Amino acid sequence: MVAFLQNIIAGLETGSLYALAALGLVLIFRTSGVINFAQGEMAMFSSFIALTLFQHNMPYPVAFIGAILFAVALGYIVERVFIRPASKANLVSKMIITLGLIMIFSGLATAIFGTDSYFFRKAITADNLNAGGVIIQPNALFIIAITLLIMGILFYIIKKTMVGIAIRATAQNEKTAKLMGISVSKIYSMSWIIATVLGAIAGVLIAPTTNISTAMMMDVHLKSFIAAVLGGFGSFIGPVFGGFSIGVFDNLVGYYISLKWKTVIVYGLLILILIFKPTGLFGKSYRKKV
Amino acid sequence: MLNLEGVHAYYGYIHALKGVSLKVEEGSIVTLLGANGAGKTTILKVISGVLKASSGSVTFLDHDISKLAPEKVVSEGIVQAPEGRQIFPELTVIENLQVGAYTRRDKKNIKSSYQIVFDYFPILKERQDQLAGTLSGGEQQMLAIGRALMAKPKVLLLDEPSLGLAPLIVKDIFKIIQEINAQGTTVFLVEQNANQALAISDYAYVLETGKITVEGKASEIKEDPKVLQAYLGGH
Amino acid sequence: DSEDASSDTNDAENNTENVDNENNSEDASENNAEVEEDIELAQGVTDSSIKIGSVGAQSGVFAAIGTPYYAGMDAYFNTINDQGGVNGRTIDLIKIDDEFMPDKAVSAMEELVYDEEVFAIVGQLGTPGVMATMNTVQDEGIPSVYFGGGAKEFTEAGENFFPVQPNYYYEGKLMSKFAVEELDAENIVVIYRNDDVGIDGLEGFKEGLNELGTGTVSEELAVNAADTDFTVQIQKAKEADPDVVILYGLLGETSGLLKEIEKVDFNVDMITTYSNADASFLAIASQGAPNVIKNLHVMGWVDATEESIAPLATAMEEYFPDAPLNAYTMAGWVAAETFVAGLEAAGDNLSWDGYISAMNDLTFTEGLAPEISYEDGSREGVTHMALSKVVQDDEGNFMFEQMTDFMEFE
Amino acid sequence: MNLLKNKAVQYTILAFVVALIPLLLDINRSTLTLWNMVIIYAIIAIGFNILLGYAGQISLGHAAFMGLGAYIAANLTGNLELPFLLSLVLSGLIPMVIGLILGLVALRLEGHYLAIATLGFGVAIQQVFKEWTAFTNGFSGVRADNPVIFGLEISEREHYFILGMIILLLLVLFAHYLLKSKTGRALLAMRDSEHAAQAMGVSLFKYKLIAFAASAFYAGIAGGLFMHLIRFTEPNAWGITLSLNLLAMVVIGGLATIGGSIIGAGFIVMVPEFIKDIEFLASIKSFATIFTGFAMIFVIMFFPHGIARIGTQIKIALLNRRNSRVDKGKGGAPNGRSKG
Amino acid sequence: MAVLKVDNLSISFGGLKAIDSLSFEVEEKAIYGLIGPNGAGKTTVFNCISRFYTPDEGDIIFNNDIDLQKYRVHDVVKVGLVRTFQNVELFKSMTVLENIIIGQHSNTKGGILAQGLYLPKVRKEEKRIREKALGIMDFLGIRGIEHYPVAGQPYGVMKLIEIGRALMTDPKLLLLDEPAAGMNSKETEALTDLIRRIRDEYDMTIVLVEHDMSLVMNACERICVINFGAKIAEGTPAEIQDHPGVQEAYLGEEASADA
Ligand SMILES: Nc1ncnc2c1ncn2[C@@H]1O[C@H](COP(=O)(O)OP(=O)(O)OP(=O)(O)O)[C@@H](O)[C@H]1O
Ligand SMILES: Nc1ncnc2c1ncn2[C@@H]1O[C@H](COP(=O)(O)OP(=O)(O)OP(=O)(O)O)[C@@H](O)[C@H]1O
Ligand SMILES: CC(C)C[C@H](N)C(=O)O
Ligand SMILES: [Mg+2]
Ligand SMILES: [Mg+2]
Repeated sequence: MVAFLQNIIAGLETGSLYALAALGLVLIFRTSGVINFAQGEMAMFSSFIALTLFQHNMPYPVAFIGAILFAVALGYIVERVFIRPASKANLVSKMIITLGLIMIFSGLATAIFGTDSYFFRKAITADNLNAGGVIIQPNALFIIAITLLIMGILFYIIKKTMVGIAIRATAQNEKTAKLMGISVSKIYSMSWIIATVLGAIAGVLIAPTTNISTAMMMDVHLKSFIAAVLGGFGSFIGPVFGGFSIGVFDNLVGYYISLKWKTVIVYGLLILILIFKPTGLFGKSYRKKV
Repeated sequence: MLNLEGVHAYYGYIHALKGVSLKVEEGSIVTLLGANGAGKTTILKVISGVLKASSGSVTFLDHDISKLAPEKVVSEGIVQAPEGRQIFPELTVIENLQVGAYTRRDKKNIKSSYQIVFDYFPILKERQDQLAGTLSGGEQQMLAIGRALMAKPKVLLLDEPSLGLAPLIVKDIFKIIQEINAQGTTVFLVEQNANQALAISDYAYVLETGKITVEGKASEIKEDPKVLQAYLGGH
Repeated sequence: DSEDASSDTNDAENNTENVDNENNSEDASENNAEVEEDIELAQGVTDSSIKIGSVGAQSGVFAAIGTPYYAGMDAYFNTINDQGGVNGRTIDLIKIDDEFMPDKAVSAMEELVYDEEVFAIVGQLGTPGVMATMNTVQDEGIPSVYFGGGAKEFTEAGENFFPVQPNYYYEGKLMSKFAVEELDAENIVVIYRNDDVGIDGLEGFKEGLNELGTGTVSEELAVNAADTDFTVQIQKAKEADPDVVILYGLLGETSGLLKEIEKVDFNVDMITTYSNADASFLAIASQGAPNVIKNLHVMGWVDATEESIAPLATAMEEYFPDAPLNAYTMAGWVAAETFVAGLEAAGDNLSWDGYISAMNDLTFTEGLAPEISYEDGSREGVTHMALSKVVQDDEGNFMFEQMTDFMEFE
Repeated sequence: MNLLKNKAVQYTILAFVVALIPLLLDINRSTLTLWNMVIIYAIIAIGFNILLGYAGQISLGHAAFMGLGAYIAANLTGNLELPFLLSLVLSGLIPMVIGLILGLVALRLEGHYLAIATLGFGVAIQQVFKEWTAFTNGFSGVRADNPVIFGLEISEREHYFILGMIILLLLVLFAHYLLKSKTGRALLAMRDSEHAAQAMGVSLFKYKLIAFAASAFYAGIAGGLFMHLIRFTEPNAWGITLSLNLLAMVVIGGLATIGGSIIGAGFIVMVPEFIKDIEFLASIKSFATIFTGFAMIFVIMFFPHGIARIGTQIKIALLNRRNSRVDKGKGGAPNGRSKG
Repeated sequence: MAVLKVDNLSISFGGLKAIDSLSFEVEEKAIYGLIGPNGAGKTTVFNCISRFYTPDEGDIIFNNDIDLQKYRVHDVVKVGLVRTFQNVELFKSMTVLENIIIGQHSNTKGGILAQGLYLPKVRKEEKRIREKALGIMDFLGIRGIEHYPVAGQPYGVMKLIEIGRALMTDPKLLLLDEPAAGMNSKETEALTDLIRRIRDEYDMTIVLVEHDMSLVMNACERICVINFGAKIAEGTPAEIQDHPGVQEAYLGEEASADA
């Protein structure tokens, strides 16, 4: 029972990392229909900024905020320099741009920060809690809370605010959104900035788990895609739920079935779920009007 | 108030507008007639800044708007209900209307604007939480018009507003246009339904393959034999 | 499997002769006929230089290994060249980046062997690349010294292959000996990286226990390179209540596992592979697991004392002052050192056969690595390893402290 | 009709000319290996283009089919000692059957959900390659011999290149004709409007399956050729990186053009090699990666419809220029319309 | 003889009953009008007949004995039933000719292999369908644009292309959803004429949904009026124009064909 609970708790913690990473992904997707394959690399870059500040004896919060400020600039630059000039290209082509960005960022990171891995501290270093043998790290609770908080904020913005509706309108029909007076380019800039900031937050919070290196986000990033799809790109609750599910599921399958076949089983299950819920667990499907 | 002067426009290398000049006076209703493919929609696109004129000028209240981005044109107060409805299919009816009011500064009065739109099109009220993409064709058309009204524009550009509407509603539409106009909105109207459009208009233009060929007071145009023959059917 | 390999090797020898003859005539026409000697020089060798090549990842994720590794190799060759080379021949190393892709490795190898016409391949990095180019190297019979990898297959590849780094299978065997003899283990849990590295290590470990006739592996727990959550492995390991846990993985998962062990306060002796016998590993792992790291033992094959490492440190200071000095740098250094030891043994007899037979007689003990011997056709590479333990000095710095001599499995 | 205007004849002549180059000129073996890889990637890219460019269905798991083809080829010629050509065909056909299964999944999914589901499929299959050692020999990998066709062993790269060229040509022609007739039209129709396509009698079920099956077949053949060229494979080669590269090839070359697939394959294989050879960049660490990234983005920005369509793009741009000049004079612009 | 029999058809979306126990019959070779206010359910009826929607209740019988419920969407054309869409649904990346040729999809012979190898029989088929398509374009009066992309064609032309594509399927029954939308009265007159000619020359039955009363009243022989998914009247144009319920719900008091 203790092992079971320990697996669940740890799964939730890991899952919240996937979820955090997924939220930025989903935001960009919901604004522009683009899957940003470079989301992870951008987060990695921001994490290195936090690390560099930290190594220069800045306190943790300063390092964290530094990374966020950097992300604001990075998100803005990426959108302006790489995405916007290709506005005529179709969605798949834009995805290829983000593939190119992966190469640029991982190459630049190697050139600037080198190839080593670095330890990075947790946000909360308080002693572990022990609940009847189940060990809970305060940091894990913090991450889960942050994830839920960000999810809530995004949910609120998208659902309830004018900006949110403008974002959704832009996603569905850019031209008409402009005709409604929406400054589409601002919306894009903004969503790239926010998404990059979310990536930075994810990166800094993930770093204690993965260490900081040019490769730190690769696997988390992959799982974050899966989380987004499992939960459904159509909402912000979906990806978070998807992230939690994958985190927990990975552990349970590993513990009770097989560590070696875990990947096959989890991905197989993903595909199976999609077959029955083609727009994800939280995706609403409706009868398309013809 | 709105002025086009020698406007040329291209799609790729298709020359769609070949020196169009026209005027829309403040407070008037102006109708633009023309056969399929004449370039009516193109004119609206140029006014809204969706398509840039390759030469010629577009001025609004005496300043040049031909270089403005579409969203800037909207904030100038020129709003259109575009051809093909172009509603946001995965927003609900109410959210579509909300987007219409995006540029409004008087946020407090938006609620009453919903009411006005719902009064014009009661069916939209019934459907307010339905995804717009699942509305019937006519319902979408009403939504597109309603959405434009939400912006409370100075100039309203309507591209074939009666398209796909049932006869009863078509009549309403022209009444609505008159009402809006009476409340101070200038209307520039593209219509196939020439009779009814001319009936409520002050002035009219006829466009043929990218050129204005006839213009005049609506009442006169109505009697113009050329127009009669080409656009008004067997009257 | 091994039969195949040996018949391949025979073919390779035949080929070698052909190639040699061709190249010699070319060389003869190209070079000054001034020094007319009866030794037939192989391709890539002139009177003043020896051209050699290496294929390995220098970009992408694996640049983390490739960059310091090649720095170490260059540092050694630069040192040798600045001292006038080997028998008056300077060494010219051509490195080609294969991006860790087998197909690019093949084309890179062909470029080295056929276009650049290098004398030997030194320190090819990346197991998939080595495996993919093995055919070419076998067919041509070109000497290939040192592999940045420890696949067991390298030891059976053929006469012209000279592995140095211990292979993971052998390390696993030796690890079992240390576990049983030094740590009195009976009940052992092995957590292994689920790829060529970990699986070879696990198999070797089990074989070792088998040959020793003692100790049991009560759990074999796979870790995927992609994992970031190690709860399952550590929960299961804990349940087995072992005497020793083997962590057969690389930096990422091993430091992750240690963090998890620290989290659940699991107090048990651990051994990890030589891949982690490095200060950079320790720096990361100790911060994540400051308490349990003291239970960690590590295998080591490089005899890295302050004294033995001095030449490398000097060279790095001289040629790559900004680069780190870590286990990969040492590996690159050893690769160069071993190749040069062969060159020196071959003297002026720099045909491929000459080099290979010189290597075959070689037992090399002077370098940074412990004894390496290819005598009697042995291709095991390094077989002497030592066990170290993590300790903390007075200032609280973590370091490895060697606790056994370098020994072999036997 | 002028025979030279026939696309098929053009392709054939081009293929023969290119196939002869290595025989006439003295080209390095290593360069020829890369050229052979271009052919192999071109084959999988053509198949992938049928799927993405024509049918509008995305997949991020196609590396798995190529890997499958490679393992099948190795096992058939190695363990079962089947003749090379037969095993090559089978290394296309068996993935094709698996492709049908993936197609069934695709029937339910759209856009990004499909993308990620196929990505998951790819990762899962790669994991199977790792664990199913009886078939793949796990991480130790499998080897293959030089192909033998009617008793002739193909060991020289020049000859392999000719072999590859012939197979590429056959597959190009097959794709060309298939896409030019009923199937091609049905696929494009399905891509443009699923509703209208259905109303016209196009079965989405059938054509999505056809697209997946065809692309998996091409991928499998590419895998088989890869296996006998490189003569070694192991699971790591068949992961996401390759699948994403494949996507890049097809988009950079040009969606829904066969020639584009070949150009795209050439781009992805050769550009990093060219960049590595630029001396003055070599001082920048990881420069090849960085500049390949820039090159990809550059192409998309300036040629959003792919390199293969540069010609059309320039033509239109020139016409535009001419017309806007005309309209500065009097309004006598030609009423020309675009074609193609 | 009724070529189409809709019997007790019902369908709901969520809480909304879009079609409510609707029944009507269409005689062979008729031009039959289906009219009603916006949102009355006309397009939905077409969607049910053409199998895009599966009704909650009711039967749709085609040609006396074909139960359409048993067919899948893409099989419907094979029995001779085809539709156009209210919002033109053309294949944007294809040329006008290719768009029309698609209509022959189900009748084009040749398997995958035959196509890939471009066997003579495929070549012959390609030639046949091409000529057939050109013939239809001639009939519709849109020859000359066959190699242009459909995108950018004027709306009215697109509507004709869609009709051409439908004709290409050799239908027995053609469902037209608002064919005159976006046309001026002159163009509508021409369309009225065209619809009659289609019926006569291609020998088929036509059901049309339209809000332009001049077209409906001039072209249709019988008209069914629905409101809130239920039938409120059926009859000849004259009967419908005078029907008080129809006037109130749809036409407005001074019913007119003058629009
Ligand atoms: N996106 C486009 N690409 C190419 N050509 C276009 C495009 N849009 C319109 N055209 C062409 O420009 C000309 C004018 O079109 P426009 O849409 O302005 O006509 P319209 O008068 O609004 O016609 P309709 O009554 O059909 O709405 C037509 O010949 C049309 O084919
Ligand atoms: N897929 C759907 N989901 C939800 N509601 C739908 C759907 N399809 C149609 N409806 C609703 O059903 C009603 C009937 O729609 P339908 O499109 O059949 O109307 P119509 O008679 O064709 O109207 P119009 O003349 O305006 O085109 C409408 O109120 C519409 O909102
Ligand atoms: C994958 C896409 C190009 C097409 C897909 N059917 C969609 O409509 O979203
Ligand atoms: Mg128009
Ligand atoms: Mg309708």
